[in-house]
Amino acid sequence: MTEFVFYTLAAAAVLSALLCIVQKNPVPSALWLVSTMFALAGIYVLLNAQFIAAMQVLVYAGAVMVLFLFVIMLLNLGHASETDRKRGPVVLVAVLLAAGIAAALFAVRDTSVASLAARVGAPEVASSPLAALPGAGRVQSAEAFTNPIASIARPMFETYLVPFELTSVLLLAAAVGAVVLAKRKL
Amino acid sequence: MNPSWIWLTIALPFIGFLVNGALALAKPEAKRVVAIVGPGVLLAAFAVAVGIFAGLWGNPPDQPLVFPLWAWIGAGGLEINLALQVDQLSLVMLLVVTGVGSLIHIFSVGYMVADPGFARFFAYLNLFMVFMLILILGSSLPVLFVGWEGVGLCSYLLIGFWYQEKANADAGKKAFIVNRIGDFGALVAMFILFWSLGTLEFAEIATLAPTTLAVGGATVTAATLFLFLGCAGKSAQIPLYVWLPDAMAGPTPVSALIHAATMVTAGVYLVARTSVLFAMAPLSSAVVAGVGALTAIFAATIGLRQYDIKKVLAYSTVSQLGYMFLGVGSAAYTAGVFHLVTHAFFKALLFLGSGSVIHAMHHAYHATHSHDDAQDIRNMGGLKRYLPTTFILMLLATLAIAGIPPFSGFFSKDEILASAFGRGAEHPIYYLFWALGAAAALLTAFYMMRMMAMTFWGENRTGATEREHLHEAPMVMTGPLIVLGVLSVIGGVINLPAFWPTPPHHGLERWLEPVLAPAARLMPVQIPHGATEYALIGAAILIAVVGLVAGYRTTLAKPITAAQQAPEEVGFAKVLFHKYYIDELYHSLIVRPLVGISRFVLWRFVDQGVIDGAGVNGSAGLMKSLGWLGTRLQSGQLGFYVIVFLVGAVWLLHSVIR
Amino acid sequence: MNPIDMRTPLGIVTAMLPELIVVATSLVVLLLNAWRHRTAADSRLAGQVSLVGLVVALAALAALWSGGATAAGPPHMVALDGYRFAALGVVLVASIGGVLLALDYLEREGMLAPEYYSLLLMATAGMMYLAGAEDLIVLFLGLEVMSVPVYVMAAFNRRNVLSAEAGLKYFLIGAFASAFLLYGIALVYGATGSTALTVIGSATSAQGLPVMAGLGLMLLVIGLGFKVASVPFHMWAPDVYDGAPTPVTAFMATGVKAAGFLALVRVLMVGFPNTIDSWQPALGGLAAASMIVGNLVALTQRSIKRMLAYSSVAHAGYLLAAVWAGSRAGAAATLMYLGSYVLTTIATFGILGVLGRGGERDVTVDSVAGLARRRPWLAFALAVCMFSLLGFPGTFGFVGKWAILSAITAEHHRALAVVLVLTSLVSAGYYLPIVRSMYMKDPVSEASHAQASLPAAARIAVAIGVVLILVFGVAPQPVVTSTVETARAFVGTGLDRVADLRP
Amino acid sequence: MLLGPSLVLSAILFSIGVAGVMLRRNAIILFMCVELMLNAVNLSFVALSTAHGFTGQVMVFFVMTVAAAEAAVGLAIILAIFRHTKSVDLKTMNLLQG
Repeated sequence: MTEFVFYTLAAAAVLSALLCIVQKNPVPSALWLVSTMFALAGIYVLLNAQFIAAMQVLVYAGAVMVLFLFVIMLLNLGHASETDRKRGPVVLVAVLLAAGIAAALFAVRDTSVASLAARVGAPEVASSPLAALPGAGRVQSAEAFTNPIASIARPMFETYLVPFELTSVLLLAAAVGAVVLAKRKL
Repeated sequence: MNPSWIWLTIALPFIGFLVNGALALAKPEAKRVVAIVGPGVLLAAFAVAVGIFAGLWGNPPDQPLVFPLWAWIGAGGLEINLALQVDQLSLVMLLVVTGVGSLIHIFSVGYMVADPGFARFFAYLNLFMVFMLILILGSSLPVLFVGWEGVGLCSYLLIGFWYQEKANADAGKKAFIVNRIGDFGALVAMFILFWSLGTLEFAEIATLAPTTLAVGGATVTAATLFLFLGCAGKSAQIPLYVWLPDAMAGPTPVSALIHAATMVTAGVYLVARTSVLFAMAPLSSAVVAGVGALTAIFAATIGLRQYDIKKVLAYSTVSQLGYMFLGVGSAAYTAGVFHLVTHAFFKALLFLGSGSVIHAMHHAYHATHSHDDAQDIRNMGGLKRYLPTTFILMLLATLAIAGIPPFSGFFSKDEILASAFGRGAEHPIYYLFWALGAAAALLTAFYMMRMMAMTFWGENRTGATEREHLHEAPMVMTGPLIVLGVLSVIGGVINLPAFWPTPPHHGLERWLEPVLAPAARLMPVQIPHGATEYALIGAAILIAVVGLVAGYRTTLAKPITAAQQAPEEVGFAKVLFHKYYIDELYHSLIVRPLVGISRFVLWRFVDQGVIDGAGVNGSAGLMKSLGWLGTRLQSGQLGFYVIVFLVGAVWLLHSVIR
Repeated sequence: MNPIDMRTPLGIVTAMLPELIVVATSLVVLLLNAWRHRTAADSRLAGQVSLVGLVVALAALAALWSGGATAAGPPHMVALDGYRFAALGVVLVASIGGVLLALDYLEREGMLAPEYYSLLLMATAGMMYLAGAEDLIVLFLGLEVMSVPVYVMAAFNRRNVLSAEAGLKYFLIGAFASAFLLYGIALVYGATGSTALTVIGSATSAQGLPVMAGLGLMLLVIGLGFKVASVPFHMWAPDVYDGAPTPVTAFMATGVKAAGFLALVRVLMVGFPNTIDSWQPALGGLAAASMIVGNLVALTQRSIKRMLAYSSVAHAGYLLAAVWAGSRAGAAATLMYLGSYVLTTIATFGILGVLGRGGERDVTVDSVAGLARRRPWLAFALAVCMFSLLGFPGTFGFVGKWAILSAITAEHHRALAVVLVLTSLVSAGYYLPIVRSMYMKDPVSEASHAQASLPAAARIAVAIGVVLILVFGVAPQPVVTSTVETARAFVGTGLDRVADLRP
Repeated sequence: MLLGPSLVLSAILFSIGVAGVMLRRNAIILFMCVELMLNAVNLSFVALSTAHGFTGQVMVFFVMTVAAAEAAVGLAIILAIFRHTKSVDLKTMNLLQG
């Protein structure tokens, strides 16, 4: 059952993604991207990442994509353009290169939780002082199932406190930058 | 004087550079100070050199004396220590460079006094001496290379000294490109040596190489061949000689100092310095000797038909450098260095003498506002009446370069040819090199006499009014000429051959023995003795005399027309061919065809077409067109940039999957 | 100084003091902007405050470094070793250069937005995190904190369409490259179970390199290769360097490149030390391609600014060759070469900024003709820079190049060394014509170079740069010793490295 | 169990995004394709966190922040160039070349 849902959602994601890149008009294109994101949110639930799934819908589909649509409307770009989509041999080159990337990345298709666990849990690593290092061990506590938000929040505010604070600088920089560029006059 | 004072010889010109450079920027009109400081520091450096030489004369060191100045870069595998090395070889070079350099500096005071860039000129000249001395005294290849690059830079600055003229700047550029090719060779050689020996100190190379590397092996052969590429660039050998004749665009003292006496001999010095390596690589030695011999004859044939007095001397320099390489390529390192020394004397004299001639011609044309070419020997003639001192001194130098005993050039050239002939017993190819060298000797005598005859004998062709203004140069210019004249005559005394009746015999050879002994053990010098030796000497003298006489007679056989009235150079092909087959064929059966070949085939076609066109400009052009392709791809289209990005990405990703 | 325990808040603050000072300064500047943002004096004040902040950060860094700060426990998020401190030093110098060059430029070109300085400071903080990251998450966020402000800075000249175009191109392809980097982090994380470089290092040492980690590594190389403008990920660089305002170009060409390289060194030396065979061929290929393409295309450029863009691609090639060596000597050489490159590039762009007066794109080899006679000191400074970029003995550039060459040759690999030497010779074909033009040609007209005089701030930057190039060129020993010392951070690899860190 | 297929799906979506970047000239759509690539990577992180714990999910959180920041700046840059050229078509943006 889980697998059936997964493959259905995967097919939906791929189809939406393809439609997103071939649509002439930017508005449907953006909407197909939203559709992909929703499909991915479903897959996140299957992968036991409910909190991330919620964020995906709220932040990505809800906020980021709305910003895109807003700009498209603002600039009055909601119509197909003659020069937007490329034609001719460049399409073939693009497809070949994308296929080349995909072919390389398919090399990890046989990965499973067991094989990864076997590798990472190799005795040399487990017995080394690495076990004491943040993020080294696998979180297998019961908490993960009962309180997923806490299980993300804990590493985020303990182990990954520094990167978390760093994102505040990033958001500030983005805000300042956007304002500087969008101001009418300097 | 204690040899540890050696750093003074570098510091003194450097002070001169700083003072003159500051004056050039701040107070260019202070020519009196410049005239004292510029040559003064050089004379002081020469005095230091003499002092050190005198100190070591009695008890020459067995091992090179190395004086570390400071550890420039010193950590892990990347050590470069700036150290100076005093041994017999560097002392000889030091004396020649500071001595001849001082004379040329003094001469320049008179020659350049009217030039607005007087202070700048001396600043460059002093800076050049600094780098030249670093080159000579450096105790390792990297230090030598610093000097090597530095002299190239100064040469580039000085060739383009009168940068207002485009041709001069172009000449500087050409010198630059060609020297880059040579420098590449030198760098590659340095890396090969560093890989295989782990050191670049000369002293350590000399001890390590014979035990570490195989004689005649690929490593040492490759290293020496690349090293020779560097030498060929700096010392203007085939195929990299093309820059030197063009470099004559600079002021004449520059030609004398850099492009005749000192910098261009750096290649010969480097081969002598690394003689152990060359002695271990018979193939490379043969290449050195072969290229040297070919260059000697090739440049000499071109010299036959030049009309610019400095161009004749330029090709002559290329040819004489070829001799030096023939010497060091025949394992006769002493002979090579010997010829280097005597050549420094007589070629500096010839250049400075030509400077004196040009100076006079220039004044004459200047007085009458004529725009004729002051360097064209067809515009001269009969100058011995107006410039008697210059004439006599240049005649002495001509006899020296032609190889008339007992002038200095005779001994050095004869020793080189004898060594080449001697090596022929082991490798017959050296007989061919000897034959080329002997033929070049004939041509040398011929073209030098031709130049002298057209300049000093016959009717004067300068012009009726201009003639009034021709006069001998001032004492500050003739003084150095006289000193060089004396040296050109007696310079051979430093290394007289065994057959010469009076001692000292083999002075230079015995002096250099501690430095060159390791090489001599690997590849001994073979000088023929007995009848063969005397036959060779007789042949050499005969060749010189025949060349001189033929040069004098054919040149003055019929009147020469001044450059203005001379047939146009452009349509020369037809004109030349007519003269060549009908008029002159029976005048001279040997020389005239060579003239045609040299002019048409060698100079026009090989020199200007193949080497300039395909070599220098061609390789630069190829790089440019590849680069142009790059700019075309840089279309400004982001989509294309992404495609290039992805090509790289796909390549990298697939490289780890397999 | 006692060992710093990175698991305590005080430890984190101490270890990241320079970064925190820079961030704090950017906030101060931002606050200052809130009510002083109208006149040229306001903009200048913001710049001066930034300068003070950067110098204080440098002082804090010096205190940490000279105190010999070490980690008490296992390293956490950012490294605590000499190599990071040196890396922060390079980044801060690049940033100070960026401020000094901008002080007068912004005023002159009418870009009176003091936000420039807070963006620059935030980008600097990003670079510092990127260059010192010991965890891939910090690396990624540092990269983004660096990039986002730089995208804006490239497009900062709002009146100029070229600046906007440069910003857009940089942004689009930069975001594209970030996705590759991120994919790489995901795969490395998947293969090793961690984002901490030390853990990754011990995992790859213990188990070799599974395909997943190999792919991840290559994706990381692609992402960082983009930031340092290595061929074939370089195509954006000429256009963006060309179109961006000159002080921004200087900042990008120095800070971004330096941070990218220092991160690359740490990722490879700490994360993949024992699988050197897996990344050497790739890096060697990128290095050779960058050296060849950058130098050849630079030959054909007339505009000096664009020529410098291609030359920076070539310098990325030299640096990649140093990283390729995969040894401590290589890491030291990277640092040393970056030092020389940063000083030289800042000085060069500083001079270019005053030669162009708003039209830096129009400064060509011909238009600097005769500069030596009108402005002898300016010409001298530019000549020194050109010689240093060329790697002429007696300049810092030579010392750096020599260090790289000796690092490569120590690995007994000749092809890369030969390519480096050959392409360096080719580079003489575009650096020296500038010197020749300045010293051996007449000025185009009586009026040329009349305007070319360095404002005080840029003069300080250029003077310090040129003096250091010459001083370190003549007496490089202190630099050599200290960079070799910092590279001891990479003593030991993989498991034993972690064992070394055991409290 | 779903790890392998998820990674494959992630690779496919990433490549579709890559293809989109090559096939389109509208700057906004190009940027949307980059967002698609980021989403694909997020899928990898989430899938891998089933094996390694919550670090992967934390990372996704950070990526979302980055995507939001990039979107703000990117769209502002697009607005800035639109003011000059009245277009977001990359075909016209080749003033810088050579």
